Amino acid sequence: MVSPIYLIAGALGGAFFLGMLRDQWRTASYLVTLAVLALTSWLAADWAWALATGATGAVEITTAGTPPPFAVNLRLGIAEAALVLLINLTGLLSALYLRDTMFRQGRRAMAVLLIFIMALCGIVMTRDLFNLFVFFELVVISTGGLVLLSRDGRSLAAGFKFLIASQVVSILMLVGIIFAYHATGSLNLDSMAANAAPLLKGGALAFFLIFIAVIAELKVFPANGWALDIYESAHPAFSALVSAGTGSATLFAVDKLLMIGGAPWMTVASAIGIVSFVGANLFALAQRNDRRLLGYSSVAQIGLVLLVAGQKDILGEQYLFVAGGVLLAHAVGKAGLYWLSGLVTGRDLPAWAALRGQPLMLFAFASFIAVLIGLPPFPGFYAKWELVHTLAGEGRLLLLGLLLFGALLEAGYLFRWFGYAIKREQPPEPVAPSFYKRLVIGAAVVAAWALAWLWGELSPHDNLLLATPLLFALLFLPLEWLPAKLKNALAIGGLVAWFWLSYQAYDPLQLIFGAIILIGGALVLLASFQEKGRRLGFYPSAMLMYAGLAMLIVAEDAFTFFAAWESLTIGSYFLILRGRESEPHALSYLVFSLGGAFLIFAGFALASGGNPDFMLDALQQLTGPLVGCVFLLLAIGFMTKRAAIGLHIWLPGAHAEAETDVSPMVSGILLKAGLFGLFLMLMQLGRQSLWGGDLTHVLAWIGAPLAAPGASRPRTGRREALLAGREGSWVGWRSDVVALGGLAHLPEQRRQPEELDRHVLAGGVLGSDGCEPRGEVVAPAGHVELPGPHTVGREGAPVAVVAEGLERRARVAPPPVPLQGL
Amino acid sequence: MALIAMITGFLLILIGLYGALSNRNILRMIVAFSVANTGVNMVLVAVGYMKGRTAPILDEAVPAAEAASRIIDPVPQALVLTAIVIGVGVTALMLAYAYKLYEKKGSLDISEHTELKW
Amino acid sequence: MIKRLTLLLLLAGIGSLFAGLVLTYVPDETLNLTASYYAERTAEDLGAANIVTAIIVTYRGLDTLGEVTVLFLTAAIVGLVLARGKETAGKPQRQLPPPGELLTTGTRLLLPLILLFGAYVFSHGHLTPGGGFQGGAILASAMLLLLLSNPARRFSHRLITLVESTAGISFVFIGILGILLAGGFLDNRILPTGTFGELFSAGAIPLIYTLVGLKVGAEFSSMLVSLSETEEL
Amino acid sequence: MTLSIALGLLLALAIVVLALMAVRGKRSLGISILSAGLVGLLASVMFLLLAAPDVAMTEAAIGSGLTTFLFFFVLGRVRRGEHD
Repeated sequence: MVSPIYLIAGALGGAFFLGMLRDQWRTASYLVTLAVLALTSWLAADWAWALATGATGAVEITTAGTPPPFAVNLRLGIAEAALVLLINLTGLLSALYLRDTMFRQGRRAMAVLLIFIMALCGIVMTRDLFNLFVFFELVVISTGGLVLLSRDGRSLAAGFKFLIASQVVSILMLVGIIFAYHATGSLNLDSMAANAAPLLKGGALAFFLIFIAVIAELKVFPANGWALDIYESAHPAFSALVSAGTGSATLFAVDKLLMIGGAPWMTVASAIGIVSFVGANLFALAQRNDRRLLGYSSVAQIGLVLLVAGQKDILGEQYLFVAGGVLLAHAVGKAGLYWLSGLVTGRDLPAWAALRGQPLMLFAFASFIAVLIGLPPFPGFYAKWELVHTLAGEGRLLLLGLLLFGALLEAGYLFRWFGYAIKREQPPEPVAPSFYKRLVIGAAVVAAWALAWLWGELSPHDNLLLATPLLFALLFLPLEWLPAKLKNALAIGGLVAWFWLSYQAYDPLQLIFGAIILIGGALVLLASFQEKGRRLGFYPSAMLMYAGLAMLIVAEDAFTFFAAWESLTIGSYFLILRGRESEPHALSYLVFSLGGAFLIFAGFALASGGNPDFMLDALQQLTGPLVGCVFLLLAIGFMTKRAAIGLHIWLPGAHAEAETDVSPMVSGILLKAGLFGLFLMLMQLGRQSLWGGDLTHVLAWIGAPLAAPGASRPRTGRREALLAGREGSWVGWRSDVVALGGLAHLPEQRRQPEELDRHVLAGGVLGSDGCEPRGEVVAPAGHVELPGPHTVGREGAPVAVVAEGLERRARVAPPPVPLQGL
Repeated sequence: MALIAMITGFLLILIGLYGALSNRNILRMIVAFSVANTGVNMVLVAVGYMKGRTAPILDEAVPAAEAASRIIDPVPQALVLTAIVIGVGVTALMLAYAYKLYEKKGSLDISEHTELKW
Repeated sequence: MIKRLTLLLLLAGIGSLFAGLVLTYVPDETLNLTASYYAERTAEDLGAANIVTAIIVTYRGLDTLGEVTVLFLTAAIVGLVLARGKETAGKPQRQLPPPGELLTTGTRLLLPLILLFGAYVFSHGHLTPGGGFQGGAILASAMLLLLLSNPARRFSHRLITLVESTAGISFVFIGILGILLAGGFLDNRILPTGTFGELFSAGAIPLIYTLVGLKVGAEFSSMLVSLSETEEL
Repeated sequence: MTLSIALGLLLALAIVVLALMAVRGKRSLGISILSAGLVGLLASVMFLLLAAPDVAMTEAAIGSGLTTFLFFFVLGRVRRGEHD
């Protein structure tokens, strides 16, 4: 194996060699730059592979032939190798992206870029404190130089302010270093960690100075005004490098310092991290300029990784998995979005509608946003799952809440941006036609999906990317060029085949919902045959929703349940977004659903008490006051999807604007997910009371009154709106009143699904099959008066009548296609 | 002696930072920063000083054998050397920026260049 | 007014930090862990008389490599910044007053002396105080004298950057030689450490420091030349 | 021993006064650059007192000499424009 020192020596040799070439030989110098970056990336990849497969352990590189505390040494473990690989690849891709700027600037700019990448690798690998300072200075100076690459006049002012701030930081750091040296007697990080007692007791001030200097270098929230000028005015490829490269390298430096600092400094780091995460996301909501928004998002993500670094002690050996997942997701997503912003000429958010003409770039945009937020197949999802459970296990609920709140904000402003790109009118300026830039963006997309697969393999849960329903949905992406009719047939075939393959394994509850979702879905899709053309984007999103639903009903453990829940949310969001002016409604749907999803996430985390692979059936064994909270969280979460009263704001709008065949999907099938969740919860948790009130009564009352406003206040004019209003009421009234009232009446101990079918009011569910609201009512429940609290108590009429109705139904209709009778 | 130098160094840093962050003229800010840099260098050397010992150069006066008891701590000096050169590097870069800012805007007042808001 | 207040607040905070450091500072009586190692081992291991130079060039050689790169970067960026200026501004050439008689003859006399002194400083780095950086600065001051005496004089950028790059590459090459021949990257024992106190002793230290001196001198002069070329913009 | 302390105190006083001159806005730019250079020079004398000859040379040659020249060079370019 080639010694990793060539990562530094090679890049330096290359930079100095560029000085030798004549200024006119621009292509030669550019090729030398690319060759050096390719070589260092290959070397980093070679080491990363060797370390990942355990061929070698972490390797120490000593310089000057003397052992570490007396000379500078570098270390290359799996974390360092992964980061160095990330930095070098981003550098290579940015160099490709900056081709024309590099040619204009000449070989000096190329040398500065090479040294910038080398310095970042130095920060990651060095184990010496003063060496870290020298590499930081190198990064500051080369950033100052590279910011000049962009033609934006403001870059000069931004670069100058950046230099001033870095100068103040370097003064503080130097003072801190010398006093830390005085306290511990050595400059080597490992020997400092070994006898950290004098440093943390006497020299705490010195360590404080170093720590604050490196944190300020990170550009965390309150102290980041000058960094955002750089993000906004510098060349996008360079901002990608700064946010992905410098961010990760500096975070790793903070991690090394925390190794010395110990527990008190970890709480400081996570406090700064969470403030930066939530604060920057809040500010990002108000941004109009795309690069400034990305700048805020970078600051927020760096804050998040700082939070993870602060939880290193409780994360234990999962630390690399979680920190790596969040950091790599941030780096790839952010770099991709910056490169994408290089294509779009307009700088305000709606200008990204220009991407609509390029389906591939739109897919890249969607993937980068999904990577950043951490949606199911991507590494961020696995990482957040482990992180939230560890936080819940340690009882750090405030951190957990703030983390989820920040993530919701981030999803909000990123998907609002995506909504602009889909819905706003296309600006006149076309997207830049350069092939290089598309190549670079393509590489970033491939990297994102490769990371998704890798983190799936690494995670203790099963790999989401290989779940057949999700794979089937993703299959429709490459098939987008097929005509709509063919895709429609394929979709219906897939749904029915999946039902046919797995209906034997369903227990009665799953059978009912499976029938509704899969067979009902196939029925609804029948209506889509009359659509002409290719209907770009309809089938992947529809199938993603169905895949989510299909996985939802068979999920045993909380992880798959939640992953399915989020996939169906995203799939349905893309579906609703296709409507005419549905952008605001789709956004409100997404914010409500993701908010509900995060509540469910919090509920599961609380219920699991910190054990990430928590089985749903274990919900039954829950005891103590915790159960009430879990019940409340899960109930609210499921009801947002159910669009129960108070949480139904998105329903009428989404219906009115959605396409004709999407509307029944939303009301008939999507809402059933919420109902399934409620059923599951009630079956597991049964009657629960929190602070005295019997929650199930509350639920029943929420279910019933939906009928009144829904029916009595139909929306003006539009047929779908009218339909939506009545539809909402039918669904709400019958299924909620009858189902929840009945379930609430269930005796104390929970029921197994088999016995349940006699009591469960599937009749209500079957009866309210969303396809044709005017379907004949199953049981004569039409004239049952609203169940006041007094009637529910005793074996009331609604329970007996419909249960008896159900039995007739189950016996008469053969299981495969029970719905035909409707 | 070390304390005198250290206190002077810290005073220089504070004066330098005050000058850099309160002045409007770009060149004055850079001058203040170079003063602060000199201050930092003074602190660095002052930490390495030990009473009654000589410079870390081995010659006839300070033979290698008894070096350990006769010389002061050489490490801070090595760090200072690097710090001085880095300080000069950054100052030269700032001067180039100042020249370009002046050429673009015709004035050396930092407030005119704050187009980018919070 | 608030800006001034926040600034004073910040400075008060930093000032109290520094006060805390000064008050708790107690000078060591004996050399600490690393310093005592250097004091005892430099003479036999590296054979260098000036321990500070030994630390700079060999023990903490990576820092010096980084530092030389800092200067390389600064020279490149100053060139980049001022080169950008060339295409844009085309102001008329300013008529410069002719240099005084004293200055020209003085330069002709002093120039070789300064160059010789600079060469002495960076070649004896491992024996007497001084070394690459100081020698390089002296070379640059010689270049400066030339510029002052004849501002219109044009220097060939090619030569300066060539010297700078060859010095840089050979420095990295010696570092790599360190891995192949001796203990590790930048190890100076690739050459015999010779007798203590001689000119050709301490292995590769004098060689490295000469290269550093040439490189620093070239970089500073390229910066000065770039700055002076803004003259006729 | 007291001689070096007395010299040190004197130097320290001179350096702080010069630093204040370099920073105060009322002085003309040339004077403040010159006083910053002098601060560097006196600092190199202070380094000699602190038994650090290497650093003294570097500070003298680069820290005060070259930096002051760079300042005057750029000041010359800028002075042509508006008078500060």
